[in-house]
Amino acid sequence: MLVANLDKTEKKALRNQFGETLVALGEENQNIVVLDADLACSTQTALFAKRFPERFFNQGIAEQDLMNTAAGLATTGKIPFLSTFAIFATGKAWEPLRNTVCYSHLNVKICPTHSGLSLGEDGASHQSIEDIALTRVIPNLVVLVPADAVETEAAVRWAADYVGPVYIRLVRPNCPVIHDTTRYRLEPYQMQVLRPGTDITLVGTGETVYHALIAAERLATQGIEAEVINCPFIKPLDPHALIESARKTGRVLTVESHNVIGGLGGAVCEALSEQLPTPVKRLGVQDRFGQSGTAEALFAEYGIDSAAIEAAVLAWLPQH
Amino acid sequence: MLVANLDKTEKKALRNQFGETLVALGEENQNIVVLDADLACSTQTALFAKRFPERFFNQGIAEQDLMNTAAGLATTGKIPFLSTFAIFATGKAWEPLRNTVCYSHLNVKICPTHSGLSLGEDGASHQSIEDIALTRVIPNLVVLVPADAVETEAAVRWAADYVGPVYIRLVRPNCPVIHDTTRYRLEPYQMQVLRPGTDITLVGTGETVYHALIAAERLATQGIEAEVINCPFIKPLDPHALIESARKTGRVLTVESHNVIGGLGGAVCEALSEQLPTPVKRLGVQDRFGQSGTAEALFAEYGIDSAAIEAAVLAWLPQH
Amino acid sequence: MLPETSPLTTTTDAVTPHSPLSRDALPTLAAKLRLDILQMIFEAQSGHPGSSLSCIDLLVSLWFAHMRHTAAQAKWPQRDRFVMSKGHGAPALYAVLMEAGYIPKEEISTLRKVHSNLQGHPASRYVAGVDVSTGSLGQGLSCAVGMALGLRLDQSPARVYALLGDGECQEGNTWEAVMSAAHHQVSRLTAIVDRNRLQIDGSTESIKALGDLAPKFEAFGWNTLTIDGHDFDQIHQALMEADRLAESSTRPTVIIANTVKGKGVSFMENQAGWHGKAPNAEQFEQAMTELQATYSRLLAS
Amino acid sequence: MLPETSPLTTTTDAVTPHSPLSRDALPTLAAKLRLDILQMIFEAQSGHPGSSLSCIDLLVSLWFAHMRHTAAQAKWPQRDRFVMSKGHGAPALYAVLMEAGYIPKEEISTLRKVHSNLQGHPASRYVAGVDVSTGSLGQGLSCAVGMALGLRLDQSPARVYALLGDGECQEGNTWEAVMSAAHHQVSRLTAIVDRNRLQIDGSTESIKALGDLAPKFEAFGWNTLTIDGHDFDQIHQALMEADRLAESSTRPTVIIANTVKGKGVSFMENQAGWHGKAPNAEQFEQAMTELQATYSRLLAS
Ligand SMILES: Cc1ncc(C[n+]2csc(CCOP(=O)(O)OP(=O)(O)O)c2C)c(N)n1
Ligand SMILES: Cc1ncc(C[n+]2csc(CCOP(=O)(O)OP(=O)(O)O)c2C)c(N)n1
Ligand SMILES: [Mg+2]
Ligand SMILES: [Mg+2]
Repeated sequence: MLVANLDKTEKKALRNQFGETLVALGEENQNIVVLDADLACSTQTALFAKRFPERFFNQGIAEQDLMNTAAGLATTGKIPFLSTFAIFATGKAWEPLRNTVCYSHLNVKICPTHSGLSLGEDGASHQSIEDIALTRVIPNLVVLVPADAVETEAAVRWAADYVGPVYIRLVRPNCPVIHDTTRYRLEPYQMQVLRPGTDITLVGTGETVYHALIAAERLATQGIEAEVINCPFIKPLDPHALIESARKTGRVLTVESHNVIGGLGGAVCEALSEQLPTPVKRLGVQDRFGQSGTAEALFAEYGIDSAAIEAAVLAWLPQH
Repeated sequence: MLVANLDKTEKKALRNQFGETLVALGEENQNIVVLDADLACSTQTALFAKRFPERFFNQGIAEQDLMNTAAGLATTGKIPFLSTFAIFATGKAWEPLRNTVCYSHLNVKICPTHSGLSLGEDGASHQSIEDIALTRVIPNLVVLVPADAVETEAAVRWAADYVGPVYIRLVRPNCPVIHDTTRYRLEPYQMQVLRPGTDITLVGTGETVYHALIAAERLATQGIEAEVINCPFIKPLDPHALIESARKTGRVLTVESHNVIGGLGGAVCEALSEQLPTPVKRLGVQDRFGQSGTAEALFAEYGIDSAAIEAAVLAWLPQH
Repeated sequence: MLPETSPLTTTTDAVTPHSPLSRDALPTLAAKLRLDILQMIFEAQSGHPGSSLSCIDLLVSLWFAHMRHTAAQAKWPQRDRFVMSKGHGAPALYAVLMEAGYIPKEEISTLRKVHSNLQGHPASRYVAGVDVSTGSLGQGLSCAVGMALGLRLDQSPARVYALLGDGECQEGNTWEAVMSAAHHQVSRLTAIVDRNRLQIDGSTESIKALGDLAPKFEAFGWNTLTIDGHDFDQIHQALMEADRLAESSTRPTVIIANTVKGKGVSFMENQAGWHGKAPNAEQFEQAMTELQATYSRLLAS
Repeated sequence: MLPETSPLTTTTDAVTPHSPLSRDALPTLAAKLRLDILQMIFEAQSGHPGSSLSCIDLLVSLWFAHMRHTAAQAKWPQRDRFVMSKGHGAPALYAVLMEAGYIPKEEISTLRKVHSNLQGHPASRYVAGVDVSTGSLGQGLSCAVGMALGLRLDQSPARVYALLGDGECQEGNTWEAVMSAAHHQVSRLTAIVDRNRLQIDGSTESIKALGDLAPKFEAFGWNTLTIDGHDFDQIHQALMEADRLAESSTRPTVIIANTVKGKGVSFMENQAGWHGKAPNAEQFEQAMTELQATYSRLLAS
């Protein structure tokens, strides 16, 4: 399912893929409408706006209004996709998302871009390191975190078909394409083993999946076989693959561009504690705020890039 | 530390205790100011408003404004306590809480009442079953969930002394007083073993602590010794007592008036997975919305009252 | 709970909307529904009598004389839409929906009980006739704008109504929506503000003064009409005028309806304390006696 | 990061506030700080030039001619307060704070870099002179009201200023605060709206029309003044007038400052595209040439 050569794979921004897929969906389905809150040029919903101006609504800098307008549109049979930065979609509009969209089980797709640390230079106020926790706790909401452009397209298309609220967490930078387009298929609610291994299980979601894969390659040269699992569906989550892997390796390391509290690491700990208690270490933002910097600098500073993953594995595993 | 006879202990509403403690603090410290958002009669900040009208600000039905006004007051050296229902404090004002109060590390105390299912008849739209997850994930924020009026008073007083943002989760109904006032002391960041046991560890927070204690009493008559742990500090959390208990019992059951995702159960799973992987089951709202009903009816319906705890333990433990 | 249906459910059957009641029938019906409201809240021993009595005349006018809709086809695409933005007025809405056939009458005694469809605040998953759940204030007007935008895309003639509390106009989201509606020129949207001058903690003017609401909406680009929200003629005329304005102007219209919180029950009128409190048996009896007297008088006239 | 200090830090030393610059010095200083702004953003290759250039004349007038404050005692309790509600204008604020001695000049090249104090948006934990972190739009005016309430409790004569973007006036929280300020009669609060008629995706009027802002604030009970936000005389007079109104009326005052986004750099002026984009080397050179020319001309005159 993976591309042949990870080191040399092309890069594509998930937000660009998102914008393009929206346009394609717009062609296919008259009911697709798109909303933004004065960030259309950043989130790439501007592509849809250009192609289908009458089905695009820029609600200005008003995120509660954004969410509730989408809710209203959904009641008339439209399929609203909305975007803005993740911190605003989930933070400023949490209550409309919860009480209006999810409680009413409305067919709204919340697809913010610029989640996590890789938003970069804008700094802490704009870096959502909490949105997985914020969305995972809402009943009725499906939470998806695509790892690359291929998965992004599949996720957006899947969300368009699924009836009900879906959250898709996207990021700003160009991300290496890890999935082979021709062989890739989205498996709803499943985790996928992207690379088999026996010594430790690395679980990533979104951007960190690539870093986990690279770390695994480097570890392999040191005689450590890390199994790498991709977790695109944070909720609902069928932990089958995780449990099988943990049974084999006995150690799980989670990696996320998110607070280590309540996010992917939290979901993994909850699943394992219930079904197969296993030692887990969580890489991610260690409960502090983000800061300005390039995506790369921040992934290093906050210890979630491939080097940090490699180091964490080496520190954890018994000496060879 | 516990009262002598749990069955016959008096009841007191945490929100009433909150209101009274605010008045006492207001007498002691001129810098205490209080804010509400048109729920002062429910949250009991009305007591403070009556006594210190010039230091009370009713911001009307405007929760973002409530949070940010408190932030502004804090920058002038005031110690703002704000209240409203938990769903609005954390849901409508999440982003101001995060970006303005916590990122600036302002000395604001967020003390909503009416959290969880026991809010009762108003139903799902008003029942906050997510606020532990929503607050636990914010850096710099201390999260406290008092189990009774005694702990509420201590928590509010502790928050007044602590410099920085504190979230105190309170509830609407009259709650049995479980702590003996004369012997009780708040132990910052610690969990307390309220009842020793060897067969299973029950961890509660807030209202559910009482139910866990009652369940433990009933289980004892059936030959099962449950250790009961109170977790008033959700964050920061020193899991020492939990780890010791889990080492002894090998089984942990968490109980919360909150979604089982990302709350107390999540915090416990994260701590144990890291330090001592142990089987955990989580009682709480099983990722669905609340509904209207009395507090008692809802605790039964959602499986978090003493009977449900007892049943869960009996179902889990090997037959005697 | 209702079975899951697609919002796109359409029908090939001809739909006959509910035929409007005559002007004369409205006060009598409103008087009757006031009895239902009290009944519901008393049996639940919980709920918002003041808020419900304040808006029932407006709801009756809308649902029985003005809106095109039918319980036989609750999801009829051409139906006029209604958003109960002040969701805590649920008993008033439930009384209307029962009368209009959306909710079985026998559910009247289930308000706010476990497993009931009559949730404390109107929930779309539980009750036909409710398109979007409300309860958290400030959100309904944005939802209504979204509905109007969706209907306009479909070239539907349907109108959209939203009922807001006056205290609810303190919510920022309300003003986001006010700005949005004007910008999008959704002239088929009519907002009605239940201007009873009370919120939970006291008078709106003492808590966070709203002052004159009409100039605020005007400054934001709306048509405004101010009426007595208990005068059925004025309500009717305002709704007709809103219809005219929907075609003759590009602006949305707000009806500021001056009302009396607790209207119809002497001891509840204009009392913040009756915002959200159930009467005890004695109070209930007195309230019912008063309401019954009004109802009988209207029936007889 | 700054060391943790209590907001109550007081001092027994006499505090001498920064002495105001003369009217004539202001345009020159603003021209100089425009160079700093461009420098910072170019070195960072990230940041908001249009937004910063739009408000620098207002900031210079406030911080160097009007506000009572001193970098020597950043937490002086009697200081006037300033909230940069449009936090993305951070480079303008940083240029001012550097000039005023709150931030060491050598930090100019650290904007938006890891471990820098010059975060993308002003953060109170990192920079003296910033009382509350901003960046998320819509929140600053409420904070400013809170400050004004706190200062009034302390019977402080300090004034509070908040600078808002015009697009920021689409945020509901802004209107919550507008209503709140009027209700609480915090007349020592002055809001300044940087009315450059642009937001990220285009003109404010095309995205979500703000129309005339003054009547909106008036309808909400504010004094309003409308000026050219690049005319130092008008800015000065408006700030003086706001001072007078603070004592003669019970209303807060808003200054609607008509501005040009990107002001001072020809190719950035009135271009939404320069809202938040760093110039490349060539553009930077052109911009600096233009700004330097203005600065030299003013220095000479
Ligand atoms: C966002 C939000 N905040 C607070 C509440 C609690 N609440 C319920 S009703 C009410 C007062 C409403 O007053 P108003 O809008 O004037 O309605 P009325 O009952 O007077 O018609 C409040 C504050 C709520 N439901 N939603
Ligand atoms: C709540 C929120 N939503 C969105 C953004 C992203 N954003 C940053 S600047 C901006 C446009 C601001 O326009 P305006 O207020 O007119 O400021 P200007 O730069 O024109 O002075 C937006 C939407 C934000 N910072 N905060
Ligand atoms: Mg009212
Ligand atoms: Mg602007």
